[in-house]
Parts: sequence; structure tokens; C-alpha cells
Amino acid sequence: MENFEPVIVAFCCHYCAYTAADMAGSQRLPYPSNVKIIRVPCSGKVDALHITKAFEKGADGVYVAGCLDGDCHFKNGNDKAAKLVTYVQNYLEEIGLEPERLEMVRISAGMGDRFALIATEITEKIRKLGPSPIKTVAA
Amino acid sequence: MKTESNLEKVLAAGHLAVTSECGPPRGAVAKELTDKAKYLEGVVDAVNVTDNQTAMVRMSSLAGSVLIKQQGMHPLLQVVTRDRNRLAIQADILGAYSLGIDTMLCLSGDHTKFGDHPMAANVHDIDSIQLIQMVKGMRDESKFQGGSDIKGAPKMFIGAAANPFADPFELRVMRLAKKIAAGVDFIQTQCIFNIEKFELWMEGVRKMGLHKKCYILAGVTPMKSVGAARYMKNRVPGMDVPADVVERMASVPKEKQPDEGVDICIETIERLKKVEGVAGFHIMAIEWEEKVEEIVRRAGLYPRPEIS
Amino acid sequence: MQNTNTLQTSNRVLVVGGGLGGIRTALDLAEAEKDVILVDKAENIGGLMTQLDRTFPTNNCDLCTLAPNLSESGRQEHISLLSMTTVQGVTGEKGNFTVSLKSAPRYINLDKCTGCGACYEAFPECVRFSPGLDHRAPTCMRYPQAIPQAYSIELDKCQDIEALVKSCPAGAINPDDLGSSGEISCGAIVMSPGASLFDPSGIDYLGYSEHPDVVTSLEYERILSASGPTSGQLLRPSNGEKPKKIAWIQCIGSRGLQKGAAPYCSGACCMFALKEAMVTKERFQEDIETTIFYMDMRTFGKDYELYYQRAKDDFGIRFIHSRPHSVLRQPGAEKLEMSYTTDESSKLITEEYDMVVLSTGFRVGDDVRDLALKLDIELNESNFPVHSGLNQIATSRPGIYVAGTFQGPKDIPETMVQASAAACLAGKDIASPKKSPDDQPLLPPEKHVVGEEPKVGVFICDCGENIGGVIDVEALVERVGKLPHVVVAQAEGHGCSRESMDHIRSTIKEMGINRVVIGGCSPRTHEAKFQDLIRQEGLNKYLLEMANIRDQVTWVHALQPEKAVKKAEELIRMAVGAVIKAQPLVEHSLPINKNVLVVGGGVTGMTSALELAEQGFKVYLAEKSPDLGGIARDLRKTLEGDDIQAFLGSLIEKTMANENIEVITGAIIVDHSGMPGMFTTGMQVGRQMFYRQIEHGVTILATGAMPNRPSEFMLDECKEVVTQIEIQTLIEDQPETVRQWENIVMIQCVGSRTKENPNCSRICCQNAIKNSLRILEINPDARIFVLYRDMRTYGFQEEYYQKAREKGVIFVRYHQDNPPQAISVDDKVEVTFTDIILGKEIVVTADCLCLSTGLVADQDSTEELAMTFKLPRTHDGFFLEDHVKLRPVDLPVPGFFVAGTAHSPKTISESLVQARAVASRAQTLLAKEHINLGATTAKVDSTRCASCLICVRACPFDVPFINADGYSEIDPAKCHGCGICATECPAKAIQLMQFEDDQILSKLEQLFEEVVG
Amino acid sequence: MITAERKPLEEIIEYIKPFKRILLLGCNECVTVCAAGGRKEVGLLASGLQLALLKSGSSIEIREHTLERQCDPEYVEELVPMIGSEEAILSMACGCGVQQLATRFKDKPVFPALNTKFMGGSLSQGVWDERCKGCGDCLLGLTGGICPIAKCAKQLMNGPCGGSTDGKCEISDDVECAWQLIWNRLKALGQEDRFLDIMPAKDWRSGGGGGPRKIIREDLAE
Repeated sequence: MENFEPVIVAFCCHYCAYTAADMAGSQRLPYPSNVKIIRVPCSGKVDALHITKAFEKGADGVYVAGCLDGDCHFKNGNDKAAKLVTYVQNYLEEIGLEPERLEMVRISAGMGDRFALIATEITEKIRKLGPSPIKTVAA
Repeated sequence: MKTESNLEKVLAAGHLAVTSECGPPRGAVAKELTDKAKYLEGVVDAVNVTDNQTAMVRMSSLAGSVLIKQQGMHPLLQVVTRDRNRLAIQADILGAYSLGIDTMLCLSGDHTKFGDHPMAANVHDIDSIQLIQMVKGMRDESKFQGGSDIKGAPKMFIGAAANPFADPFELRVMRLAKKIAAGVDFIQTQCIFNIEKFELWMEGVRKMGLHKKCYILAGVTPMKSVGAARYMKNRVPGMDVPADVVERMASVPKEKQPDEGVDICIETIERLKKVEGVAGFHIMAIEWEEKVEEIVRRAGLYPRPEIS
Repeated sequence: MQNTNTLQTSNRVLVVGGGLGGIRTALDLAEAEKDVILVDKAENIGGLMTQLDRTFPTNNCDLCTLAPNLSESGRQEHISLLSMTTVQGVTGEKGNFTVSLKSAPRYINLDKCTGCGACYEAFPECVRFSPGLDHRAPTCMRYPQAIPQAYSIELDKCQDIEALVKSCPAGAINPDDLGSSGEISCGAIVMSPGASLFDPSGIDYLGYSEHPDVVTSLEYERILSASGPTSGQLLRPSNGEKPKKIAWIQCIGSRGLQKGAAPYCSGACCMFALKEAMVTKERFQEDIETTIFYMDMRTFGKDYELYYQRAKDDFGIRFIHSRPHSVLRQPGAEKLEMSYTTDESSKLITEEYDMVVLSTGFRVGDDVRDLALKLDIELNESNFPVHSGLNQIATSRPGIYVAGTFQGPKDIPETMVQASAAACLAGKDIASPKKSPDDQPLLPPEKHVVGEEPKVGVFICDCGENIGGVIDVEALVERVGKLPHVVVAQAEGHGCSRESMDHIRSTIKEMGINRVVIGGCSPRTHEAKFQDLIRQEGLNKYLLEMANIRDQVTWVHALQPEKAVKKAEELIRMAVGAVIKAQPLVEHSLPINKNVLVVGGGVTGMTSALELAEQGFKVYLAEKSPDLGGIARDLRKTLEGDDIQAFLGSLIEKTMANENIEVITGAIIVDHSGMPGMFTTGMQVGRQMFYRQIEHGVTILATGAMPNRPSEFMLDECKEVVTQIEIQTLIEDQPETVRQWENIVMIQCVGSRTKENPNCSRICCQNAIKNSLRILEINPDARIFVLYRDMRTYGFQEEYYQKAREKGVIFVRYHQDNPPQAISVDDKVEVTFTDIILGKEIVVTADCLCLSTGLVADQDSTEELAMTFKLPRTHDGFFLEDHVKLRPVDLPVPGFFVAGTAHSPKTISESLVQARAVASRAQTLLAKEHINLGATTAKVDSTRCASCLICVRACPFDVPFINADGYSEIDPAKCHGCGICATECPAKAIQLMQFEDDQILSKLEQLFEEVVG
Repeated sequence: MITAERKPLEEIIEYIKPFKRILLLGCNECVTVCAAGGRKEVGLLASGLQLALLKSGSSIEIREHTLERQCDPEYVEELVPMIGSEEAILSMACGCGVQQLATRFKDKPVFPALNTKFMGGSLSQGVWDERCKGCGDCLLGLTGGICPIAKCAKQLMNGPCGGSTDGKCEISDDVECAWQLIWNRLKALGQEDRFLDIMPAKDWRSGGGGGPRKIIREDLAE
């Protein structure tokens, strides 16, 4: 378990989180390569199905990253995303997966440092949780 | 006189009537009920026997009433529409009357949500006003609700409840009017702590002349403690306990609080006696029946008239 | 008529100098549909920037930042590019200049040259290349993405001309090329010829001429550069070994510090040295010791102070406040010996270094000076153009403008701003050519790919060292090539270079590729470019996916190359998975609204408004307060002595008189909607707060900043304590008071460069100098103490600093951890401070204590505006530009621009440059007739729609409605493309184009391909 | 509209555990509109079941399909050529749809994935409330357009009980007192006197008291 390298899917909104990820790049702020970004126009575009499918395929963790409170380029997509994440967390619990494997985070476009920090923290959290039970069974 | 009911007789004679209540036990031990009832012997004109009060299963009110009757007292049979459909209720009324029970109270009943069977269906085939209509029809027209004739109609003295404090307030008098129109003979009100509001309601009642169409027994309750006061204020739906009453209870030491509660109750009765249209009192001393006598005595309502 | 003879029309702008500034000016004008001739004396454009490795403050590779601009400029239909061309003379006047040009022979026919490099392989000595340390350069193009993509021949070095001619497979070499000369007409000229650098050879004690390990900062840059002489290896020129200790010496050739040094500050060298030291640490070894010897750290730009802090705290770069005494190498020794003294002690310290980098400053080159004289523009004693009043961009000759380092020493962001401002002014001098519909570039018809077997082409950039330096691109290409549906995978050097773009195009054509994946940088910056590319090959723009393996892989996982390569492969697999599901999409467009909303009626807002109004655009100028003028109302004179009130008065007058400008005072912005080209902004106006809505195409934010007023040094408690703004008023309005003062103390950096407000306020040092000099004018006996941390009198301000010292103003440095103390004693203020050099505590009883409190963002209004307009801000509340270097006044939300102190603290004349720059940037949008709404819109499948209304309720913009047929309908022209409806639709009847579910699910599937399989 | 809610995953898994291949069937009518059983929920349930089963070490083949309406035989007929090796059908329709399926596919087990809740309408995005009990004898004309049968916790037909407080029902602050609403309406319409009419005891035959109900339109029925 010590060498466990989780696979984490990060759904990042184009205007804030994805830009912050690029910003982390241009500032050369390292973070674990475990985090794989899927760009969406708005965090509100992330569907519950995208999240469960990620787990079904083998993700150990998923997070949805949107803009800061009140800063959504599309008014309130980030708030909708936050509600969806809570909803899916409950669903995961029902399924028997740790709801902590899913998280909502909020980042502004300029926060490259925060992006790197969150990516690192979430990776460590998932590493501690261990591999997704789905994956252990499949393997 | 419509019935043989002792309560009707007391009221018709122009006395301030006094009723009280006795909750049947949550078991089949008759003594539990009869012991409590003994405190009321000779103190009140009728004893309400509650029907699965607060939606908790208890010995049936019909059986309880019979036990009271056997003690030589006058039971007042409470019937809620929550637990039985119109067939069962009519059957019970026939049975009750056949056992000498001649006074009843028509209620819709607390919702099952509050009781120990929240999963139970709420029957509500008819509501309380429709129940009044039905009982009146059985008594005055000798008809079942379905239209067929009754052989040997039950002559029930019909009561109902009224809550002067619930919302919308403006409907409270009108709802009483509806009950009267449906055929109610007497009313027992919710416990009165907010006397001003009760007087306001009575003003409306008098304006429509309703106090002349039925007897209104004002409900009173002695509080055992400030905790009980707060509970009633905050937790019991439709109960109006003004803050100053709670404060008054809180202002005395814990061991003095029962006495303070009794004092408040008696003062309330004294005030209500002066309200035109109040025909008597319904003293709800829940699980505190031993105090009823003291209250009745100190409120100057003792002894009870003997009318035959 | 104007277009009948394009060679003779004067309806265009001549841009002299193809550096970054010249390119920006040319692009701005071209995007505003104006014609440009861009001449550059070099064989390929790019200027000084092509020699830089990475540039501050983002520290990214310049080539990859610059390249898109260059290829873009190579493509622009409005730009004619003349390389190896110089200006010989100019006659005529604004609106109608005649310019004689001379082009040197290239000996290569540009139309034929493909840049294949065969000539260079055969005759490397004959092919031209010029930057510093060039003899070992791996390629003789100036840099990999050169424009024009062609070599040039040095014929005199060639022994066998015939063989050389034959070596060219394209037959492009023409030994008979005589060059050309001729005349062109133009209406305005923008000079951005750039600057030269100081040559330190003449300063013996630095040892530059003797020791190879003493290099200039630009030479050091070449050593770091991936396309430099050492292919990006950091090696000592003397022995090719890796250096362990490197020192930078600042202010070489600047601030009058050495023999032959210029009197001004070169402005950019401090950041330059910080960057080089940081890159050294970052790219090479953490344990390389880096030391910077400096006089004053001048990190005055936006967020530059944070950069300085990062260098100090995160990178452990050592800073020594000292001018080194000498750099020597003992005979036979390997290392350089540097001696210096410090502030604290007069003892001479000697340290050994492997390399010493001299931060040489900017100079006006002799050729540029001569050119300026030919153009008959007035120069100052340092040979920089004299500008007229507060307008830095205008020269003494009407119609000739200047931008970049020739205007004055400066860095890239400021050069870019000036370049745009120059485009604004020059563009005003000419008329826009009438557009005909035929001007649209012809594109091949789109191929039908629906139903075709997907044939994916994967092109992976190495992006110089950026990607290739971390992962093995060739190996990646090999693995990716085996993925299903991938018919070709190949490595591209810089995918965005013209060469690679051509290569990709031909591969698409040859292999019949119908879907393309680019593995490289971010789709945020480059997607449009590659979309255009595949469209030119007849593919719909949306049959493209980009895998961001640079910004999100190699840049962040450089320390773990195996993991980086694994992730890069995963990202490409995901992109392939998604592109297979991609469908051709139709873009929507709408007519543009050409009105402009300028928010903020200070000098910046008014100037932007006037520039645009004079170009015929309707401008709404919304000002929060009841009057125009902003903070300038409280200011009197500039450092240079210009009368601000007179300037402001005439500016307000012009603004009010312009019939294209509607001034709305007392306006509070309350809501906003729409998209670039069709915004609607609601505001409440005046005392009655009546509500009105304005429709506009672009928005300019010029909302200014606020004077800071920290509760320090008894400010607002003690009447002898004032701010620089207040002392200025005292000087002008109560000279008799000032005349009676004996001692004045000024404290710098009050409320700036602190924990709470870490940035530098930029304007305070020159304010202190300005006010000191003014006090001495009316009270020559006054003793003035300026207590400072670093005097940041950048550029020509330095000369005023020197003047103040000469006039006896006493400058005393203090450390942040030992600040001055002040107490009130009677009607005086007793200020106590430590003189570091004397090592003593000094007490001055001052008649006036003046605090340099600087500017801070107007948090309340920027926060509200940022919320309303959805704009990001910096940590300290200023609006955050889209790209600090390449788009310094564009905000990340398209159609929004920022200028003046709302961007960051700056002087009035600097604000005016930005005001004109945003006017230029706005015109690049407003020149278009239509706005492209893109294809990322939600689409309803009516056969699935249950008319449930969930989309109608979910849409943040109220776009969907249930139509007469009983189905949800989404107007693509109104759809903003967030995809929320698609997420919430319970019937899965809505898909967001370009982000369809099957594309996202396919990405997930591909990501876990290995895990599952 | 008929509203419904997904059953707990555990219960659904219990139903489908014995099978290797199932058909998960959505309905594009009411349950889509109330976001319980449309295509989106079908996908999400399939994924959730798959996850839960994978976690317990088993797996299942789930085929997803959504019919226009499960309560009509013609639409259900569409399934006939489709159903092959699926051993059971898990329906995301209301009870009507589930029964239609069970009637048509006599040899296939059919399970409900939803709990059918009530007839109601949407109050706002994501919120639906009960409006009708289907009593078969609508009295809305007498009660200002608000139904005391569906919306009063005690089905009181003659006014509010004594538990009505501040417009809320005694059973919960989240439930509005139907009679308060009715009274407000009557007042707004100037029909306060309506309140005094005593509504007689209801004939429940039309409301199901007379056994399962049926509507026959003679002009349409064959």
C-alpha cells in the first residue's frame, strides 16, 4: 500500500480552475502527477454520471474544481456543482464507497499556488484512503 | 332536555359545570384507571375518557368509560376520527349507549406522527364536524349515516373541542359556529393561559350569539413545573402559554412550583367566571388528578349539584 | 480610390523594428483592419526577445510565447513584412509621409525558400547568424520559429557560389541579388527599433574583456537558452564545467555608476537578474549559489515585489547591497575573485565565484540614433526621443510615434502596452480602408467526415526544452502511434512554428487525416491557432483536441520524468479518445455592437474615451462620483514639471465637448450580461438612482486606485504628519509655511512592501524626489531626510534622484525590521532612525513628517465590479490581466480591458499610455463586423425532450424555452455554453457541443485503459 | 404528474442479485419530468449498481433503455424484439409502468427501481409537492382551488384543526396548513361565507373505496 499511486480525475472549469492549473505550470509549481485534468466549460457541466463513471473505470478519487464563490463565469454553475458533489457523495455512500473520495474545490484563475496545493493535498488524502475498492476487485 | 346526561342536567339547571379527564392505562389493568378516577368522585360532573390520546395506544375509551360508569361516576366518551371509519364509530356509539354512556366528545384526534405508531394509517374517513352531524343524526333522526333507520337510537349529549388560540384566529369563531350548525351541544376548550385572547374569542362568540346555542366549558390546566409550562408553550401545537405565565412559574423555587401552578389555575377560573358565555370548566390535570378536588374547592365550585 | 494603387497609398502605418513591440503594434493595427508595413533590419523578425531564454515574471520560455505572435503576424493579410530593410529618410508630414527604404541583399528568394536548411548543411560558414556567443549555435536560423522562415546568405564568405546555388533543392538562392531601394507612402510612423546594451569592455576592474567567465546578462541568457551555444546546458565558457557559484552585479552602465555609464536607470535589469538567478536554481542545480550585488532592488512593476520575495525566500538567492570593488582572476587560478565592502563594515571581503554576470543596461544604438536623426525627431542627451508633455508615445514630429525600449528603458509588459498605445495614435492618423467582402481569406470547403472511419493524426511538440527536456518525445510518439485509429503520430519541434504548422498541414493532406490531436501546450492559448490550421486543410475546426502536456505535465512534473511521460501518454490517449467522438460543428455569429463602455472618469478613462470617440465610436463614460477627474484632481505637478491641473482641465473640456461621448456621472454599475460584442450593463445613476441599461460591445475598466492611508507614524493623529499628496498641496498653496520649515523627514514604503500589502506602490519614490526638489526651490535651506528601503527611481527618474542628492537631500536606508520611530513633541515630530553606514542612531526633530503611502486598490469598487463582470483580481485587489506580458491590458474575459491604476499603481503618463493601449486593443474587436460565438452551445434532441422545464429553470441566462412544438429550444446565438442544462436534463436530450457526454466518457475510458485492461 | 423517487440501492441490489444480465428501463414521461426515472437517472443507476456490485466482487451486465411511456402497451411492445438474453427487467417507471411490463412479459421477473410517491406538481426546480389524492370527486370548486384531502394532514373537510400555527400544520413547520391556504384564497375571492357551509361526509367509492377504478370512454373504447 505504501507505493500506492492513486489515479485522481479533476474536472476543471475552463475559466478558473483550468486556468489556475496552467498558472501552476507557468510558475513551475510541482504537484503530484496522479491528478489528471478533464476540462469542462463550467463546473456546472459536470454530470453525476461523469463522476460515477470515473469511479467505475477505476479512479481512486475525483474532484470538481470551479470558480470561487460568486465568481462563476456562468453566474452560479459552481454552486450547482457543489450541490451535485454533495448529492453524489451521498450516492457513493449508498454504493459503499467513501464519500471522501469525491470533493468540490474552488479556485480562482490566478491561484496557481492553490491549485498545486489542493492537488497535493487531495492526492495525499486519497493515498491515505488507499485504492478504490472497485479497483481492488477488478485487479 | 335532549338526553339523560348528567352534564346536560347540570348545565341546563344553570350551574357552572365542572368536568375533568382520566386517561385510560397503557395496559389491561382496570385498577389503574379506577384508582385515578376515585380522586374525581363527587368533584366533577363528568369524566372525559380519552381516546388513544396523542396517538398513543391505550385501553379503549369505550372500555374506560364503562369502568368509570361502574364506579358510579359519569363518563364522557371521547371519540377520534383518526382511528376508525364511520362503521366502527357508529357501532361503538351504539355499544356505549347500550352500556349507559350518554355523553360524548367528537374529535379528529392528534396526528399519528406524534404518537408511538407513526407508521399507522390516519383513517379520517370523516372529520370531527361530520362526526357531530352523524351522532346528531343517530340521536334525533334515528338514522345511520348511510341512511337506514336505527332501532333504539343512542341519545348522546354531543360535545366537541374548540381551540380559541390556533390560527387562523378569525376562523376560530366560525369553526365553532360550524360545529354548532352540525349539532354540537357543548364545547370544551383548549387550556386557557392567555386570558386576553380567550376573551377576544368569546367576544366573537357572543357577537354571533353562539354562547346561547351551546354550552362552553373553559379548559384549564394546573402546571406542575416551569418545565411543563415551557413544554406546553413550545412543543404542544395550538397551545398558547404567554411568556409572563412561564416567568411566574420560573420565579418560584422548584418545590413551590406545583403550588404556584395550582394558584394560577384557580385565579384563571376566577377570572373566567366573569366572562359572559362561560358555562363551566374543564379541568385537565394530566396525571395529576389528585389536585382536581383542591382546585374545585378553592375555586368555589364545590360541592357539585346533585340533580336527578 | 484609395485601394487602386496599394504601393502609393499613404493610408497605412509604417512600423520600424520587428521586435516584440513592433509586432504588437503591427498586429493591433492589422486586427483593427488597418494596413501596416513592418520593416526590420534583421533577416528575421523578433528583436532582442529572440535571444532571451525565459522572461519574467512568468519565467516561461519566450520562444513559445512569442512564436504564436510571429506566425500570426506572418499570416496577417494587412501586414507587409520587409526584412533586412532600413529606413533611409522621411519627407512629408502626418497623414502623408514618403519614406525611402533600402533592403540589403539576402541572396535568397523568400517566395521559394522553404527553410529546409540544406544550404546550411552544405555551407555552414556562408549562412548568416548573429546573436552573442553564436559560433557554436546549433542552428543558423535565429531561432526555431523564425519569420520569415528563410535563411540568408553571406555571399562574401562563400568560396564556391555555384555549388551553394546548387545545394538548394528549391532553387531559392540568387547570388545576383542586389538588394533594393525604393519609396513608400504612409500616414504615420511607429518607431520601435529597440535598444542596444551597454558594452562593459571598457571597465577594467570588472574583467569582462579578460575573463571568459565574466559575461553580460544577455550572454548568460544565451547560455541558458535551449537554442543557445550550449544547447541549454549551463557551462562555464572558460572550461566547459558546471559553475557552482555565480554572482550578478547590477547597474552596469546605468545610473552613472561607471565610466561611460548612462545617467538613467535601465529599469528592467533587477528583474532580469532575479529571473536569471531563479532559472539557474530551478533548471540546473538547487545547490548552485547565486548572489546578486545591487544598489537598490527595483522591483516596482505589478506583483514584481512578490517575485523578489520568492527569489529571496523560496529560492534562497543571496542579496548583497554593495558595489563590488573588482573582479580578478589570479594567474593560474580557476575561479574569479570578487572583492566588495558592505554597508555594515568597511572591511574588504573577497569571495570566489565561477561566473560573474554583468547586468548591463540599455543604450540607444548608434544606428538607431542615426535613424532618429534621419526622421528628424528631437532626442534628449541620452539619445532617447523627447516626448511632448504627458504623452510618452508622441515624438516632437507629428505623425511619428515611438514605443518600447527606444522610448525609454523598460521591460516587456510595458513595451507591449506602449506598442498598443502607439498603434492607437498611429491608427488615428490614417483612415480605415473600406472593406470588401472579397477580402475574406478563401478557405477550402469542409470535408465530410461524418460516418468516415476516424483517422487520427497525433502531433506532439517538444516545445524546445519545455517538453522535450523532461520527456522523450520520440518514444512517446512511438507508443501513441499504436493507439487505435491513430494513423500517424509524429514529433513536432515547436508545433506552433510556421515550419511545424506547414508540416502538420501536409501530413493531414497526405495521410487523409480527418481528426487531429496536438500534444503540447494549453488549449486556452493555442486551440484557436490549431483550429485555424486544420480548417485550412478542409477539416472542421472542432475535429481537434489538445493534450496539455506542457503546462499540466512537463512544467509541473519535471522532477519526476517517468511519471511525467506516463501522464503525457494518458492525456494524449484521452485526447485521441475524445477526438474520435468529435463531430463537425457550426459556429454562430452575430453583428457586433460598436459602442464602448468606459468605467471610470479619471484621466485614464477620459483618454481612452476620447481616443475611441475620435475614431468614431460611441462611448459611454460612466463615473461613480459626481465629477470627472479622479485622483488627478488632487495632484499638481509631475516630476518633470508638467501642470496636471491644466492638463486635466483641458481633458475634461475635450471629453465634455466630444459628441461621441456620453458622460454619465454618479453611475453605479449594478448588473451585466451578454458576451463580447453584445454586452448589456445596468447602472443606477445620479441621486435619484434611476436605472438605465447600456448596450455596448466592449468594456474598459479605468476605475483607478485609492491613496493608501495606513494608521502608522501618527498619521491623522498629529497634524505635522502628512502624506506626499498633502505635502504637495502645502507646497503649492501655503509656501509661506513650507518656507519656515527647518527639517523635513520623508519615510518611504509606509503601508507598501509590508506583510499586509506586499507590493511596491511604484510612484512614491519619484513623489518624494519631486516634492523634495519643490521644497528646496522655495526653501533652499531646508534639510530633507528621505528614509528609504530601496530608491526606485527607474528610467529617467534616476536623473532627478541624482539631482536631489546634489542639492543636498539626505537619503538614508533603513531595514524593514528596523523601521524609523516617530513621536510627537510640541509642534514637532521627533524621528529616530539608524544610519546603517554610520552604525548610529540619529534623531531629527522635524517640522513635517511626510509619509509615502502610495496607492492601494479600491477594494470596495473593484470587488463589486469583479463580481458583476466576473473578472479575476490579484491578491491585493487590482484587476488581473489575461497575460502579464503578451496581453497586459486585456482582461481574461473577452471584450474587457483594464487601464491605469485599476491595473496597478503607476504615474499619470504611464496611465495615459495604458489608456491609449486599451483604445487600440478595443479597436481590434470593434473593427469586426460580426462576433463569432463559437460552436460550444447546447443542442436539444427534440425526440428525447420531455418538455420538463428543468433546462428552462436551470439556465443561468434564461435561454431555453418550450417552443410551439412543445419542445425545449435553445437559441445558439444566446447560449453562453456553460452546459448546465445538459447536466441537468433528466431525459439526456441536451448535449453541449464540443463537450458531449460521449467525449467526456471516452476520455475517462481512455485514461483507465491500462488500469482496466 | 405522477412523482417518484429512487429506491435505496440496497433494496434494488437485493432484487437483481440473482441475475447476470438485466434490462434497466427508463420512462420518458412523468418520472423523467420529476427527475427520477429518465435517461439520465437510468445511466446513473446503472453506474451506481455496477459500482456497488463490483465492490462486492460480482458484476452484472446492464442494458440501458428508455421508453417513451411504460404504461402504454404499444410502447412496451417495442421491447419485444429487443429483449433477448436479459433475465430480468428493472423498471424506473412508476408503478403503472412496472405493472404494464409485468403483464406483457409473463416469463421475466420485473422489479421496481422507484417508489411511486404521489400526484403532484413542481413547486420550483427540484421540488415537487403532493396536490391530489385521486378521490374521484373533486371538491376544489368549493375550497378555493386548494385540496384539503391532499394537503391537510387529517383530510379535514371543514376547517383547520387546533394545531394550525402561523399558517403551518401541526405535523411540521415545513408543511403549510391547507386550511390557512384555503381561507386565504376564499378571502381573496370574497367567498368567506363558503367556509360556513358544512361539507358532508365524503363518498369514498369514487376514491377507491369501491375497489380498483376504471374509466371507460365508450366512444373510444373498442
